[in-house]
Amino acid sequence: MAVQPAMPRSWRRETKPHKFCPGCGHGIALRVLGQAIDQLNIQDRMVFGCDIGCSLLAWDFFNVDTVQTHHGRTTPVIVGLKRARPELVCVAYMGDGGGYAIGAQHLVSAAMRNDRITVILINNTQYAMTGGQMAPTTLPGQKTETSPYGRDPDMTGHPTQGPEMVATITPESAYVARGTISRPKQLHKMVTRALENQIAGRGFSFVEILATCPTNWRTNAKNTWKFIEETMPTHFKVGELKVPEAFQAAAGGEGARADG
Amino acid sequence: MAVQPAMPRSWRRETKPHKFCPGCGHGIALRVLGQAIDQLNIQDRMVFGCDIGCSLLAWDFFNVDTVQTHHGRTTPVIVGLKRARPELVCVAYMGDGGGYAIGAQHLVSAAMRNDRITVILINNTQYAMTGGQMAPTTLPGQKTETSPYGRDPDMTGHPTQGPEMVATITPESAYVARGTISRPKQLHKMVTRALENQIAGRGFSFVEILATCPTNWRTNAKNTWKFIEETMPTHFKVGELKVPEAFQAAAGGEGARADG
Amino acid sequence: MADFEYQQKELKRGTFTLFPGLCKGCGLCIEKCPKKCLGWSETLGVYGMPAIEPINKEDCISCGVCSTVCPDCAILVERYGKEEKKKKEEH
Amino acid sequence: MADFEYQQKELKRGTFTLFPGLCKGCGLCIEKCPKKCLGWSETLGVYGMPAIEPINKEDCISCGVCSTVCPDCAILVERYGKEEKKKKEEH
Amino acid sequence: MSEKPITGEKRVFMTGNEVVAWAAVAAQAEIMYGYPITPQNEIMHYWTRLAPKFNKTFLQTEDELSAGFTTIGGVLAGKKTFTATAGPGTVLMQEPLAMAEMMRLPVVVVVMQRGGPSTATVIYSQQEVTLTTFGGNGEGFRIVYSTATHQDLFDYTIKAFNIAWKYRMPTFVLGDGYQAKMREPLTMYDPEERGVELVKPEPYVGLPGMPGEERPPGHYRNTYNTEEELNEVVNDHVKAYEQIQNELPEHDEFGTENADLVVVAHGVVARATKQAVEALRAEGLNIGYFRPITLRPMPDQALRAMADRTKKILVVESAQGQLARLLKESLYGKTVEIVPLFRPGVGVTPEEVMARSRELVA
Amino acid sequence: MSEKPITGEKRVFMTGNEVVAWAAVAAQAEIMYGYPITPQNEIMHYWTRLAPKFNKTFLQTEDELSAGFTTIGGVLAGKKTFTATAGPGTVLMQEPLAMAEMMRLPVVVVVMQRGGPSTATVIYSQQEVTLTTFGGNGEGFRIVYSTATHQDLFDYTIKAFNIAWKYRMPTFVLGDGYQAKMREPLTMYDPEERGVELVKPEPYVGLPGMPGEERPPGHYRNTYNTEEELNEVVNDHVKAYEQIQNELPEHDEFGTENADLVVVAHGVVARATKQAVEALRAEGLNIGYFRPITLRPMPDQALRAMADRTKKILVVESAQGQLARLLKESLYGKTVEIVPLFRPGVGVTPEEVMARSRELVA
Amino acid sequence: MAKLAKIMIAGEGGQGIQAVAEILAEAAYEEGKHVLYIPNFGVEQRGGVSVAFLQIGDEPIGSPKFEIADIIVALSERAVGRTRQYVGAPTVFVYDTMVATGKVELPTGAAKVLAIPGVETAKKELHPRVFNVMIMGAVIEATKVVSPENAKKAIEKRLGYKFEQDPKLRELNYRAIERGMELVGEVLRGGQG
Amino acid sequence: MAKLAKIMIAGEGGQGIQAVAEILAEAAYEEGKHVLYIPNFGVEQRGGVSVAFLQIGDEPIGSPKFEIADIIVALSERAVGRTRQYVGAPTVFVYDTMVATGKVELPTGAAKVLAIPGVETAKKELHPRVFNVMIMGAVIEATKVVSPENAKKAIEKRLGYKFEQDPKLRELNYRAIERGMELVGEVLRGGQG
Ligand SMILES: Cc1ncc(C[n+]2csc(CCOP(=O)(O)OP(=O)(O)O)c2C)c(N)n1
Ligand SMILES: Cc1ncc(C[n+]2csc(CCOP(=O)(O)OP(=O)(O)O)c2C)c(N)n1
Ligand code: SF4
Ligand code: SF4
Ligand code: SF4
Ligand code: SF4
Ligand code: SF4
Ligand code: SF4
Ligand SMILES: [Mg+2]
Ligand SMILES: [Mg+2]
Repeated sequence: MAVQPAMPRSWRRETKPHKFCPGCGHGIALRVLGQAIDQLNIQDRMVFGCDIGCSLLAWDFFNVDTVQTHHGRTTPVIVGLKRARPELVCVAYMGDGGGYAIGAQHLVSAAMRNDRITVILINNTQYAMTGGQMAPTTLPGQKTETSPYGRDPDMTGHPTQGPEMVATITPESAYVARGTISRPKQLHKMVTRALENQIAGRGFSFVEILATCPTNWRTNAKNTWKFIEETMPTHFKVGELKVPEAFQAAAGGEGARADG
Repeated sequence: MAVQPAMPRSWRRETKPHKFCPGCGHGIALRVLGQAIDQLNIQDRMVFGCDIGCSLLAWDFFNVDTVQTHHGRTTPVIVGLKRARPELVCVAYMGDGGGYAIGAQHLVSAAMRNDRITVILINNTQYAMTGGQMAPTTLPGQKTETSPYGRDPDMTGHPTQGPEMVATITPESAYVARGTISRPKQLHKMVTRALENQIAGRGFSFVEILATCPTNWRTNAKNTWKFIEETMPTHFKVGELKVPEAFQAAAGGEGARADG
Repeated sequence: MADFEYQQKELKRGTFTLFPGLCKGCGLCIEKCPKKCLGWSETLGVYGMPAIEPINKEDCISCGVCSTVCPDCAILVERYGKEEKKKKEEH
Repeated sequence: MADFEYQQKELKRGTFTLFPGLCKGCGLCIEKCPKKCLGWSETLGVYGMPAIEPINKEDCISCGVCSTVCPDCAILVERYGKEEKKKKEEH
Repeated sequence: MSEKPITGEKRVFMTGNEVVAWAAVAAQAEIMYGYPITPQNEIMHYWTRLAPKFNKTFLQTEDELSAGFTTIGGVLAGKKTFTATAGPGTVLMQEPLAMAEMMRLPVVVVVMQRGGPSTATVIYSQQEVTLTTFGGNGEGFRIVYSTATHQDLFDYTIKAFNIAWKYRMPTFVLGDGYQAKMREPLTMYDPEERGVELVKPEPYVGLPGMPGEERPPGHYRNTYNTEEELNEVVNDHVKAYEQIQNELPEHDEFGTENADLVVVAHGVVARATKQAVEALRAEGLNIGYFRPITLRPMPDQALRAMADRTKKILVVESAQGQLARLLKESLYGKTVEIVPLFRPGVGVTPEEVMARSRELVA
Repeated sequence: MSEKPITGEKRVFMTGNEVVAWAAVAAQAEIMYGYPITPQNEIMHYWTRLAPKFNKTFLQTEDELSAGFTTIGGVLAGKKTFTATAGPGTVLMQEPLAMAEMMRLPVVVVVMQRGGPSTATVIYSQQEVTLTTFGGNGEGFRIVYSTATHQDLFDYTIKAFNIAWKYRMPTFVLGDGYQAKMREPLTMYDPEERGVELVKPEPYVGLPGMPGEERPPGHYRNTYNTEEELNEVVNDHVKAYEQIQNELPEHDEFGTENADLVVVAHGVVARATKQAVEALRAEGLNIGYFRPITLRPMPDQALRAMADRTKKILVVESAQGQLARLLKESLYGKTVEIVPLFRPGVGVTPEEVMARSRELVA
Repeated sequence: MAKLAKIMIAGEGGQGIQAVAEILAEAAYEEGKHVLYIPNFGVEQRGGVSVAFLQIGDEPIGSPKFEIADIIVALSERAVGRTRQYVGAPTVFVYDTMVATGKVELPTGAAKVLAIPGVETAKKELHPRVFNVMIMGAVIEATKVVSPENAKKAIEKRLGYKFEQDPKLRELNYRAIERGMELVGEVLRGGQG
Repeated sequence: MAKLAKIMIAGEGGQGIQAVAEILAEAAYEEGKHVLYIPNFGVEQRGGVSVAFLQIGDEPIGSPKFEIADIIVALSERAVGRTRQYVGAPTVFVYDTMVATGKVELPTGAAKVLAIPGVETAKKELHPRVFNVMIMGAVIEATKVVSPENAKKAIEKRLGYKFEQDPKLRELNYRAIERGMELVGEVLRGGQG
């Protein structure tokens, strides 16, 4: 075999290049997820659910059983599936619009019930697929198609602190973190833990991922990095918010090191 | 005029006795609200929105413009109204099912946007109007029609900590409290503040009220009191969770005293 | 708007008024009375169940708790003013 | 499943492989290279935009950052093993 | 659990909601996901009581959207999953059902109609006919059984599971508040003992083997990038439905041969019309009775044949013409007069039907 | 704001979504509440850009349920409030609309149809006809205008506000993805300058005076305790609709007199059919054109008259018979053959219509 | 149509109306009759009048509700108001003497209108708790749709577990049935119809 | 039907296809023509081929999409694949010489199939940035639906603010139009149709 790209085994090569735009953070997030799947060896007992929003472009992304659902409804589909077949490892993958706006009741309800699923939510500060409207995560002053003069927090609120909310409403056995595609190693640890926590039957596992959307941010590569590495973290604190004891015990002093 | 019952002026006497069951906590909650309306002198610039659930029985309760909406949808109706006419004082009155289950996306979104409305939510630990099903607030082990063997928190989660959640996602200018119909004076202060905070244009104002439902609890008067005064507070902490500075400044040392 | 019928009792420290047409017989007041002076009445309340009345009249301190916990505003407790109190005491 | 076409360069510390059929020309790698050794290539990527290539080949330290930030797995960086390193150095 | 919930034939007297719960158990349904709404609540109440005994799963979801989408999740997992709803819940349920239609998923939904529009009443109506037959966005294909008796509720709930899984289409049992809440006798049975084969559910995900290596991965979607792609899929569905369209229709009729009048009604109203027609026939009037059991597909052929041999049709419903609309579509091209007796949101009594029928044949 | 957004007649070239935003401004709409969905997004985009200039209000809500219910809130407050949606959003919008129907609230909704069922495509279809005309639970009464050109979009958006507030009923402008996204010329104008009176909105709440003392309180509900109460309310609505039913229908037709064939289509497809019919008539064929503009109520009288003088009808739609169903109801009792040309989810070209028409008159 | 008894019982929420109808329905079902029972219900859990529609006959029963009842038992003022529309030529209308006939208009045009001192009798002679069982007796006597024996069996089935603990309760219930039958018997014989 | 030009331009997301169509549409509209322009779009923001449907005529325009185009300009391999179904007897099919004709089948049955060295010319003689404006020139020459002057005016309207800052840009754009016209003129004269 000739030299081949270093794609995770669980990626479906026939559908690559994938359908995301140039520079899209979804690609990195899904590489990290793919690596975690490989590492945990769960490709053949996984279900990947993607939402409407750019996440739907991943409907044939993995060599993993995949269901592309409705806008905001991936959480309930995956909850229904997981409860029917608890032996499967079930991931609900969605955008900030799907998770924090139209699907907020599903997210908070699944979190409060401590459903044993893994929710991965892509925070790109707006509705990407529909062309860049305001999202609950849009930053104060940020211009979008529906906040053309900049988001006014007095009228439309401050950016959603999703993981913070989820951490408040879940029990101790839940795992909650916020990662960023600009720190893939740290993100890898978070995604892995979010899967392990589900596999162990412990509880609801949630990772918000700060991700790039050069298309709707209308940024070149330089400003794309600047926005995700400098601007976004001033509103969204990256790190683990809730880590079940089991991890802390197992990891020992590793926590700090893995924070690559 | 002969001796007359001490109903608030804002109550509509023609529709009394009201439609709630014997011993229903809604009656006390609405008396407290009526008194606050009288005291703040806002009867003629108020809109009272009630949900589907037993709160709908209040559709003709007050001599106040009233809109009875859909299950879980009182929040958006009142948000739409308030934004259209900010000079009105707008109350969204709902049950724990309406607020924390089917309407959860509306509640968290209005809270995050810091909409200048007052939400009053009746926590009676179940779906009363439909005959006593489990609610997000049902206590662990509590028997309802859909948890006939007692609520199993492992499968269905722990009771929603609503005010705690709202407090996490609102800015400092929001008012958040949990009262109980068994302490009407304290409740009165909370409801009054929740209205004042709106009137001052400060922020989202939220009061959860622990309330009795002898019909679906299937309790006699003694056990009704016992459940609301002894059992419920072990899961739901009564008190103010978020008080904008303006109140603290104005009230001085009063905080403790008013806690009647 | 029709007035509500009422049953009034003059007690030691004040007047106790019940509006049977509002009383649903829930019993919350009976349980909450610190002096245990309320009980079931012969009169039927609005849903055809017995209404309440002060039975241990002597013990009532006109604290108003019963009326505060009544979800239906069926009880009115009015303490005598100084005037009335005096009058009572004089008798 | 067809193999991806590739352009391979042997650099100081390892092999640098680009798969033009995967490169969308986003430029994220160019910006992130700590040694600023990547630039636009004559080859067109999958969307008809220029792909990238190592231009300051000497500077590349085969750290792999570029491949880690590529959303499309278009870059493969392989460091030489001890054997290969030695061989290289001998030349 | 191998223990059979029902053995032999069993005469019982219960509410319609209880019947549905038992029928679901008899059909070997495994999961119910649902959200409370009157008048269907007791289906959940009975199901939750039966659940531990027969190893069934239940979750009360946060709303009907979730009830529908979790149900889809259960179906994808390969479990016989169902839900039940009514009124505004039926409105919300259209979102998940549209997805099930697009993806050809076998979802069973029991609808116990209540008054509409909006919250309206918690009691009764036949006003969810349009919604249940054609509720989604776009060309959805579904199957709708309208029941009239508790025996129907039992029989057709079992059938709904079989039909749904056989044809991979959302299938509805359309009852109403009266049926839900009333008690009457019926015979329960184990369908397999009666020789009815129960279609086994197939998992869509979580099959054995490494996806992409030992088997193709299941990649299920409801979104297409171009009009043409969608058109192709929809046309496939149209074709599939056309093929089964003739196997599905069911109806009940009598006395329609050269009738002066045929009374058409569905569901619980058909009971009143049947009673009325029988009484009128006993009086010697030449009046027939026709009840569509499937409302989608409608029994077109039988209806058209009936229309050819009758002088007039009286359509009776506890709604404002929702059945009449379906009828007119089925009967397009016929000229027989269709007379309405619409009582939106309230029950219809035999007396009313008799009075109106007498006027029409007088 | 007293500044007129449009003065005089103004020829412009823009997308349909932009037209709707301008028309809403011209109709003196004050508030838009909405949730993004392709292909209606740009209505919001333009509205938010116009908002500060003309002192308009906007909120992007958390979902379509909220968009519909906040819109109801705005209407209750006495403001001309509207929303816009499509596809799965149109499904969700039925819940608030059912409430508006029950309470007779004037709500204006612009629907830009996309492919269905489910998420399907973000582009185009005519598959939301059934949903838009009859989407709620129960007997809801509403008014639906189907537009074909940008001029229509402008004219009927303005009209929708007037009709909604005049009759206190939800009123729809039914467009589609093509109309939303395409650019063509139209003439914008200030309706009042043209002598069109703009109906003033009335507040339902927050009126002057102490409620219960100086005026009765506004007590608005959508729930009733008994079947009979509901029945009375629904019957009132039925009567109200019957009364206005003859004032509302609008249609467009030509060449239907003794035609060998009449091609019926609505919305953007009517453009292709018009083009086709004109071409065929130029060839000397005796073919007519009929376009219902109101889909609810349908132009029954005109349709029935047309059916009486034509030999055949060809119904053309980018859907699988949603218009045909409405037609059959309107034409019940007629025997003229109705031939389908259904292209669910994709556009229809004049060429297709011409080819099929030629076959039918050959 | 074959013999079909259309029965309606109406009262306040607390009066146990639906239990009566359910037990009667159960008894008739056990007798092999065709039975259809449906309670009314609305959004209010307790506020409204509670009404039971019960039909018992020899053939399958059609519509669950009916226009004209054969017998109506109305146990409160509001119940009288609520049931009036179901009164027709064949109707036997029974109401409790406690109903303040001054406040509410009694139906006209019924076959018979009978007042029975149900509430009073239950309170004085038996126990308020078995008021509804007494009413059941009254319905049995007025309609003859089930035998008193089967009614007792149905009660046994429902309350047997309580009777085990307190056999006096059984007796009280049985006496209530009988007393209810007598009440109707008395007024029927001396009826004011 | 009166004279109506059905134009289709297709390319990769970054090639600026929709801007060309919009400017042409604007120019034709300003000339008083009837114009209808609609872009294709799908769920992918960047992935798919970008296609513009443009109709320009003397009478109101019917359907926004059409079956057979009068002229098709396809600027990438995928664009050739995507537009093939719109080729008919009257179609002039123009493609860029960069398209690897080995990888993709060119349409058959068109009136003419022309290759123009657009990408190359833009890169070598002008600037890659004005590639799409050059294509606009090609379309103008092939269809004659608008005059080059009006096209320039439309560009001016759209990019005027940029030209103010950098007048050279204006010239570059104008030259691009002209060069595009020439390219088509050349192949049309020497055409391989
Ligand atoms: C019910 C419904 N409403 C609206 C839409 C339109 N829609 C599709 S994607 C989307 C936004 C997606 O934003 P987000 O969830 O943040 O994902 P992203 O595209 O940013 O990754 C919307 C509103 C829809 N498909 N369904
Ligand atoms: C969309 C919809 N789903 C379900 C219902 C049925 N329903 C009516 S009230 C209610 C529960 C009310 O519970 P809660 O909000 O806690 O209020 P409570 O009656 O306890 O005061 C439900 C589920 C409905 N009316 N609409
Ligand atoms: S629009 Fe943004 S989020 Fe969507 S695929 Fe493109 S870059 Fe990614
Ligand atoms: S059911 Fe419960 S909450 Fe509802 S009115 Fe009765 S007591 Fe109150
Ligand atoms: S006033 Fe106080 S003491 Fe008197 S009856 Fe009421 S609660 Fe009891
Ligand atoms: S609390 Fe009020 S309603 Fe309840 S018994 Fe006492 S007086 Fe009657
Ligand atoms: S391997 Fe490191 S140094 Fe080399 S090109 Fe990539 S990022 Fe730059
Ligand atoms: S990050 Fe990847 S896709 Fe982007 S330019 Fe570099 S190699 Fe190409
Ligand atoms: Mg997003
Ligand atoms: Mg509740």
